[in-house]
Amino acid sequence: MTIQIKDLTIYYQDLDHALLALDRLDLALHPGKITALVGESGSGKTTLGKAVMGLLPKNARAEGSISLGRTQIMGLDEPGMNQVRWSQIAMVFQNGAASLNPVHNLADQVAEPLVQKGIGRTKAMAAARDLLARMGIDAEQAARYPHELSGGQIQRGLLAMSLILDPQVLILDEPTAALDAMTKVFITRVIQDLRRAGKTILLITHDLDLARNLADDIAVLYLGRIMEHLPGTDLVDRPCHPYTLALVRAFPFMDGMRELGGIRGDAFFRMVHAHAQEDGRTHAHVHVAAPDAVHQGGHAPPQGCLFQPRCTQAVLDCSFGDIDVTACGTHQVRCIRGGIARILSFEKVAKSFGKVKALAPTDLTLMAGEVFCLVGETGSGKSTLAAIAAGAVIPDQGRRIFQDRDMDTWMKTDFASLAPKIGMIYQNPAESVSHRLTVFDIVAEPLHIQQQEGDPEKIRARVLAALADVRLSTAPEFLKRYPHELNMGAVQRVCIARALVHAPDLLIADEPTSALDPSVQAKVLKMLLSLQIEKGLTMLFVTHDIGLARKVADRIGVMANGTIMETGAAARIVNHPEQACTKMLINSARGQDTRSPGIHP
Amino acid sequence: MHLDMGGQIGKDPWFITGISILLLLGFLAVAGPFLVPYDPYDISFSPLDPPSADHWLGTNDGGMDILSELVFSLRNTVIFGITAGTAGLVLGVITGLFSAWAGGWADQVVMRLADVVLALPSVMVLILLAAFFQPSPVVLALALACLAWPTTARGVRAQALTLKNSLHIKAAQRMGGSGRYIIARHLMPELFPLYLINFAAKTRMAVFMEASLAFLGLFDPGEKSLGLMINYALQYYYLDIWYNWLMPPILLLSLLIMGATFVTVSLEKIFDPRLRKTV
Amino acid sequence: MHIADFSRKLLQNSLACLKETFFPVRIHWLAAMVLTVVFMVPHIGFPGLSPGSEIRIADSKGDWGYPNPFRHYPRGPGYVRMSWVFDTLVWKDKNRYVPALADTWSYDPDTKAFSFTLNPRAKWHDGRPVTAQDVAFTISYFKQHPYRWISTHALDRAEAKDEHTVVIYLSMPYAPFLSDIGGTMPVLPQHIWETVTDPLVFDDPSAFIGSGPYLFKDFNKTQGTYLFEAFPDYYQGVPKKERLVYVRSGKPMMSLITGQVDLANIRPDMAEHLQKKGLTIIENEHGWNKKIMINHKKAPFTDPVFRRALAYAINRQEIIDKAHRGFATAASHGLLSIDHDMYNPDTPPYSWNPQKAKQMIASLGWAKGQDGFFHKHGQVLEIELIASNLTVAGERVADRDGEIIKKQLTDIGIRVHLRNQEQTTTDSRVKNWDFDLAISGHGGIAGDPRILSEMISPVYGAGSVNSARFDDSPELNRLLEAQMAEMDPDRRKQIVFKIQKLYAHQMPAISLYYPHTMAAFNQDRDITWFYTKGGISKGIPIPQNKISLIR
Amino acid sequence: MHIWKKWLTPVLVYLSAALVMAYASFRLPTLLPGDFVTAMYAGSDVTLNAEQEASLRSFYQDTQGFPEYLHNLATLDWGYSHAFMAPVSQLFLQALPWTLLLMGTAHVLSTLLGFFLGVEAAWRRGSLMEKAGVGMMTVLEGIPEICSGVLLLLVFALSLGWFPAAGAQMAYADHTTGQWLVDVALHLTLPLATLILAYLPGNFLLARAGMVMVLESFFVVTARAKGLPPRRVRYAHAARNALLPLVTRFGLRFAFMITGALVVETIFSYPGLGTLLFNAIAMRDLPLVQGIVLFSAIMVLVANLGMEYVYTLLDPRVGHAS
Repeated sequence: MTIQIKDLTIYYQDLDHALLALDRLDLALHPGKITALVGESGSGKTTLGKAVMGLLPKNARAEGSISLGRTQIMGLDEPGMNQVRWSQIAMVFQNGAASLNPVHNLADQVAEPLVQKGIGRTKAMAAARDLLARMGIDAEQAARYPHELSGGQIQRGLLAMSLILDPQVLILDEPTAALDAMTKVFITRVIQDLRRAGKTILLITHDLDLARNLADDIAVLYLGRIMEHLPGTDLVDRPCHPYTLALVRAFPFMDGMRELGGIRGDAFFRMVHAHAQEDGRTHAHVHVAAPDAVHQGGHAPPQGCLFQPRCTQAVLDCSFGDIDVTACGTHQVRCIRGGIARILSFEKVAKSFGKVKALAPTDLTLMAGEVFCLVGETGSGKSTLAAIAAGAVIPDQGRRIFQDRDMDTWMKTDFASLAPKIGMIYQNPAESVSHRLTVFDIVAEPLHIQQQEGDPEKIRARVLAALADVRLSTAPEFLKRYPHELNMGAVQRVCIARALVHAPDLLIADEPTSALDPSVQAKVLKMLLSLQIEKGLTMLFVTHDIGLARKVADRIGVMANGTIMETGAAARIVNHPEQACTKMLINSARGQDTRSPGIHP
Repeated sequence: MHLDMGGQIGKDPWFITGISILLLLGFLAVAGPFLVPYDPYDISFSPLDPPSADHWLGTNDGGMDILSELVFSLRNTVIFGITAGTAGLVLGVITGLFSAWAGGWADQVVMRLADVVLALPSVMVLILLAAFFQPSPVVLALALACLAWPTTARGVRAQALTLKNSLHIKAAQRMGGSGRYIIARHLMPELFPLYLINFAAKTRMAVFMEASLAFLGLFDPGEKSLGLMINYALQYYYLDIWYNWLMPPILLLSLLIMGATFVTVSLEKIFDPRLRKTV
Repeated sequence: MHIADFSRKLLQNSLACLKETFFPVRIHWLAAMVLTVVFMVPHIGFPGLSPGSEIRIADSKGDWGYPNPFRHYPRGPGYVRMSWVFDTLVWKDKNRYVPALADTWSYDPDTKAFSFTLNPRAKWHDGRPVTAQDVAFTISYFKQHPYRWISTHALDRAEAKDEHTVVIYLSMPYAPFLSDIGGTMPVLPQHIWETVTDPLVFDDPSAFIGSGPYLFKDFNKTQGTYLFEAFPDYYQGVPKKERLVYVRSGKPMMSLITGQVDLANIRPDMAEHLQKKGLTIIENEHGWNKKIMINHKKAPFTDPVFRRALAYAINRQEIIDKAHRGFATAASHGLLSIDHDMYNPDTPPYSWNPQKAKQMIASLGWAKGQDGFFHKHGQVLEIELIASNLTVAGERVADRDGEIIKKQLTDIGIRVHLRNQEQTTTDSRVKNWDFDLAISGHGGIAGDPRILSEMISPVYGAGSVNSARFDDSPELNRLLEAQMAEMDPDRRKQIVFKIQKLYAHQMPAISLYYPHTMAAFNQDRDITWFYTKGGISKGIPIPQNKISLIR
Repeated sequence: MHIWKKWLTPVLVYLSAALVMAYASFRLPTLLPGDFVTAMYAGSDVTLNAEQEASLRSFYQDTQGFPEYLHNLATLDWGYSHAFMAPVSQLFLQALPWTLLLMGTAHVLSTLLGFFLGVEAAWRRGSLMEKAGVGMMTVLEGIPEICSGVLLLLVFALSLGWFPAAGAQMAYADHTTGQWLVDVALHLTLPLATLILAYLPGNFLLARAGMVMVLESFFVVTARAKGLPPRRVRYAHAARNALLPLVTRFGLRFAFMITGALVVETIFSYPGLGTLLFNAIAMRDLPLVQGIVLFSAIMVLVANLGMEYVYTLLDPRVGHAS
């Protein structure tokens, strides 16, 4: 029995305004398939579950259609819904013990639906007891009261309760939340059995690991709208939508490599309230109420993509018009840029200095918002590539496309507009700054060059903000100090401030911390990473140390002799290296292989 | 569970009606005796007159002006109610908190003492008191309080017990907070809603009891009280005095109790209904 | 029946809800039981009063003890209930003594003996004849087991001359004999009581075998109801009504109007309202008086002048008008009721004279302070006045007398603390002389002048809280002794006259007024009730004289 | 050892409380000023002389000390009422049925009615019916027993005459059992109505508040999800949890049965234990007073013990200590 949800909108009416929970949602659940619904709390996951079960609270208003097989169950009245509930669709709620009535024992509550359907009490109790036994709850535990059961036992009980009438459709709301590993494995196996038995399953969870292992297809929900619908296996390797990438990056996968990174800004909820328009009639319309957004007289109707304020690759037209779903390979993505956009791509770019072929013709694409690490021995051409990306070196051949514009023409015609979009940090901080400029002047230099901000007050504000970002003091005496009076870590942070003062889209860091001693390196790196998330930068990080790359990168590219031997997700590269040079780099990083075999092209 | 009390209370219709009734009656009780034309003890008028120009509500069997007697009685009943209410509350809270905090056998002893006090028939105790002491309203109000504290004590104890196990109190204890500090700093303010509810309930019970005891003839007829007025009026039920002599005290008494009940109901609704569970 | 179906459905519904609430518990049997009750209701007829020949009398207190000499409460209503069952030698109709068990009676002053000839037809309820032997036995039995209601100290012995004549010898001349013994002493059947050693707890049914017009059938203590049935071969003829029922009702007027009862005491204010409803109103002579007890053993009340000053200070007419709306009459200071044939009209009236009262108090050395109260040696004249809800003829009544007297005494300069206490508490304080002034009242003042001895001298009235227990005046004591022994009515009248004057002069207690006691009854039960002159037996001001149901 | 100790302390405590109550019921009445003889004879028309009074006083003297009182108590010989000249237990048993009938039905009816109305009102929260219901009940809560009793008496008994004005049954009317039942019912209606008017609002508001709180909990949503009929969700799941406070109130109120209805008994001259106690106190009939006071004390203890048991029955989470 398939569940077809079309154009479902639900909002909760409050005194004078309404909270929008689901916004024109389309989803289909098929028998024998597990569909996972993933998203942060408040994204409307549970509301969807309850909507399907017809259990929305009194103040909920719902539009659109939910059909079970051919029958429309959206607007059914209570008796009608009662026929469907539990016999056709059952649900396991997320509230654990609170979902059980404290004054009745477990067996009674599990058997209750059977008894209500008219089956004799003793037969119903027997059926309940053996279902519970199958779930690992013995007869003695079945007779206990909810407050006398552990979390695991309650979850098994709830699962048993949902299966008592052998429903076709099963909605599981956070089935494994707050469970010990043992029970989690058991529950996962039960769910797999159910799928094999041909049940239609909707798995609502924020546990991406579970979704990745169980789900056939995953819908990513953000503020009531599906941002991306992708096959289960692609979740970690090829997320398309920036939000999915951010979610994956935030989830502590066992095999995850990179430092956990949150998502910029805060989630907010969407307000629907009626405003009298000029023509006097009141129109319900959606309005964004971010936690700190003040509802001044007017309001900010949220045309465009909901994720725009937190998206790292948001462009101007992201915030206009209605975004609908577009295909991106096997995924459907709600993003006018078709998912995660390419910020920079090389096509057959090559460079050689005289006889030395620094860089063989290579193709490379940098996705928005990701951290791409170039790893390789010194002289493997990684610095040359970085310089070309930054526009400091012109390649002999090949084209460079930056934000979908050809870089060469862009540099020739209007370099001034390109420069602020790319920031560069160099290996040796001391040399990259003029020793005659004070800290203030160093950081302000890019602004002076661009003369965009004429007013000194604004410049001063931007400089102080940049310095605060890199956690340097903004006291007047410090601003007047010279680079040579600072330690190497501080200078590098000034350079970072200089690079970010223009809020660039791409930050290229060429061995930024190799010159620093380890403790300072760790501090700077941590700061760099949090800045990357806060500002939503795309970062090209060049380093010779794969151990460092492992900690920083989403994707790693291994270079040797001017060519990129291997690229892939950090976890895959480190755990299953394919190229010899990568294996060698890893072993040398682990200090096992002191002998360095020759480098073979 | 901090609640923005001001905002919520203001809007609740029950609270507004309740408070306005109480304020009106309070004003009448305080300012009444000065506004009223005659001295209620002055028996120089012809008895059982129907309402007339100079006696808006007529005169009662003793030749006293009913209107002035009504206002004085209201004042005495209100004073009586408030004294009994506060005394009962204070006694109840102290014993409740002590027994919740001390726990163990002290708790059991206090609770069983509460049972014993509850078991004594209040009528007999009040007669005992009327016999030994000058039954002035204050003495009887305190006596009523001594009979009424157990129910408050139980409510406060139950609520204090749940609070005692809450985390922030355990934390305060770990930080070295002494028993007295915990009670003063955490328990007392936390139970504030319970005080209000109990105070209104106790005042209501006191006014009820005072009216009934006066009705049973246990009170000094010299004192003016609504219950006594009803008692006298009832003896002349065969004359049609009910509209000017019997109804006013009944109305006032009901209004007084209704006001207190409205406030109690709205307070209970606004403050945590969970209190109800631990009554 | 529509309602039945609706209620059945409602019941089933609520039962189902109950079942849901306790779903593990089986309550089929409860549902079945409740449903049967619902079915039963429509088949029960409506209760009706069996009009037949029945008389119902209302009483506010209800319980007055079992109607036999040793178990009825020592108050008027208790004795009256017994009077239906036990007859006395003589009885009183509206105005004078009439024969009861004794047809004729005479007194021989030399032998100081009363001789009675009994009515031959008189029978006990168990059919045995009433003989002179029974009367003699009763006298000796009461001497051995004192029956509080009568005092046998004046009786020497009694002899049955023959089957129907008995002679009672007095140990000393005892004027109130006829009213106290002849008209009050119930004659006991010898064949039942001779074996009874402890009469107080003798509650075998035979304890209620008497010779009166009615048989005692039932008394329900908690309900306060009595049932008597007519004694068919009663020697004065079959009583007019088959059954006599006493019912308790807090609101006698309501019971009268709704026809629940046929006779009830009423408050004077109800009178004209009831008249409009077609009931007959009867008013008693002044048989009950309200008075102020004075603690004459405690200064400043020891001085008769002060006591007389109090009498002048009290405006009794204002009390009557204010507290009782005129339904009372100012009392004579001689204690005896003004309707009494031995009433001395020229006992000093002490009419209201505040000036005189102030002068008299001033003459005792009290001086008016600026606060308007009398002071002496720095002490203010401060007294406590106790009042309580007295029961007037069985009807508990709270009245305003205390407040009015307080105002009047305050006007002349005495600071008064009015304290109202529960009746038994007040009684016990007066008994132990722990009081200044106390408002109380008693009946019997229209009956035998014996009341004077009881209400004045400690010899006769030690036990009663209404008695002044005043023996400071030897002259008064002597007179009181004399009147008890004076058998000749005229000479006794002279003595009683002197007593009243002297009592009024000494003023050990201040008589205030006689409240008008009234009753109302339903005329169309063709029974006419009346107030006996001088009260039933020795002065009970209750209109339930058994003569109404006999003749 | 632990279990034994767990049960011993409460039992010991209750026993000591029972002992204190027995002593109170013994000692308190004797403190009342005056005694039976003064009460009975003082204001009467009978004048006792000194030695008559002394002999009477000795007859009615309560000579028994507290241990003797306890012994009699144990052997259920509650002594002999002076006034009624009947054993206290017999008097007691005569008055008890009427009190049980009046107070029992009033309590049960008002609790059940309060429970149903409260549950239904909470279920229809926010509807007009609920607002009107709560409003009316709060107004009713404000009217004291004494007022409602008097008004009912004046209107229905006096002016309309539908119901008898006094007593518990028409004395000595020879009715068939059916007629007698209806007669008792007729006499019962007005006092019962007064008591229900007095107790119903409190129970209704308590049930409603408890129910509103329970309806917010998750297991009610689960119950609806299980496709159970609405009535079952309302009662088997929600109302079942809102029952506890109502039961506590019923237990507590049940204990005050005797003195609770004194006012109503006086207004309608209903022959219950309250009137018996009140008259006994006035008459200083000590054995009767002691008997009744003791019985009410036992009622309170039994009610408490009963409630502790009912707690665990109703709500398994309630530990023994609560």
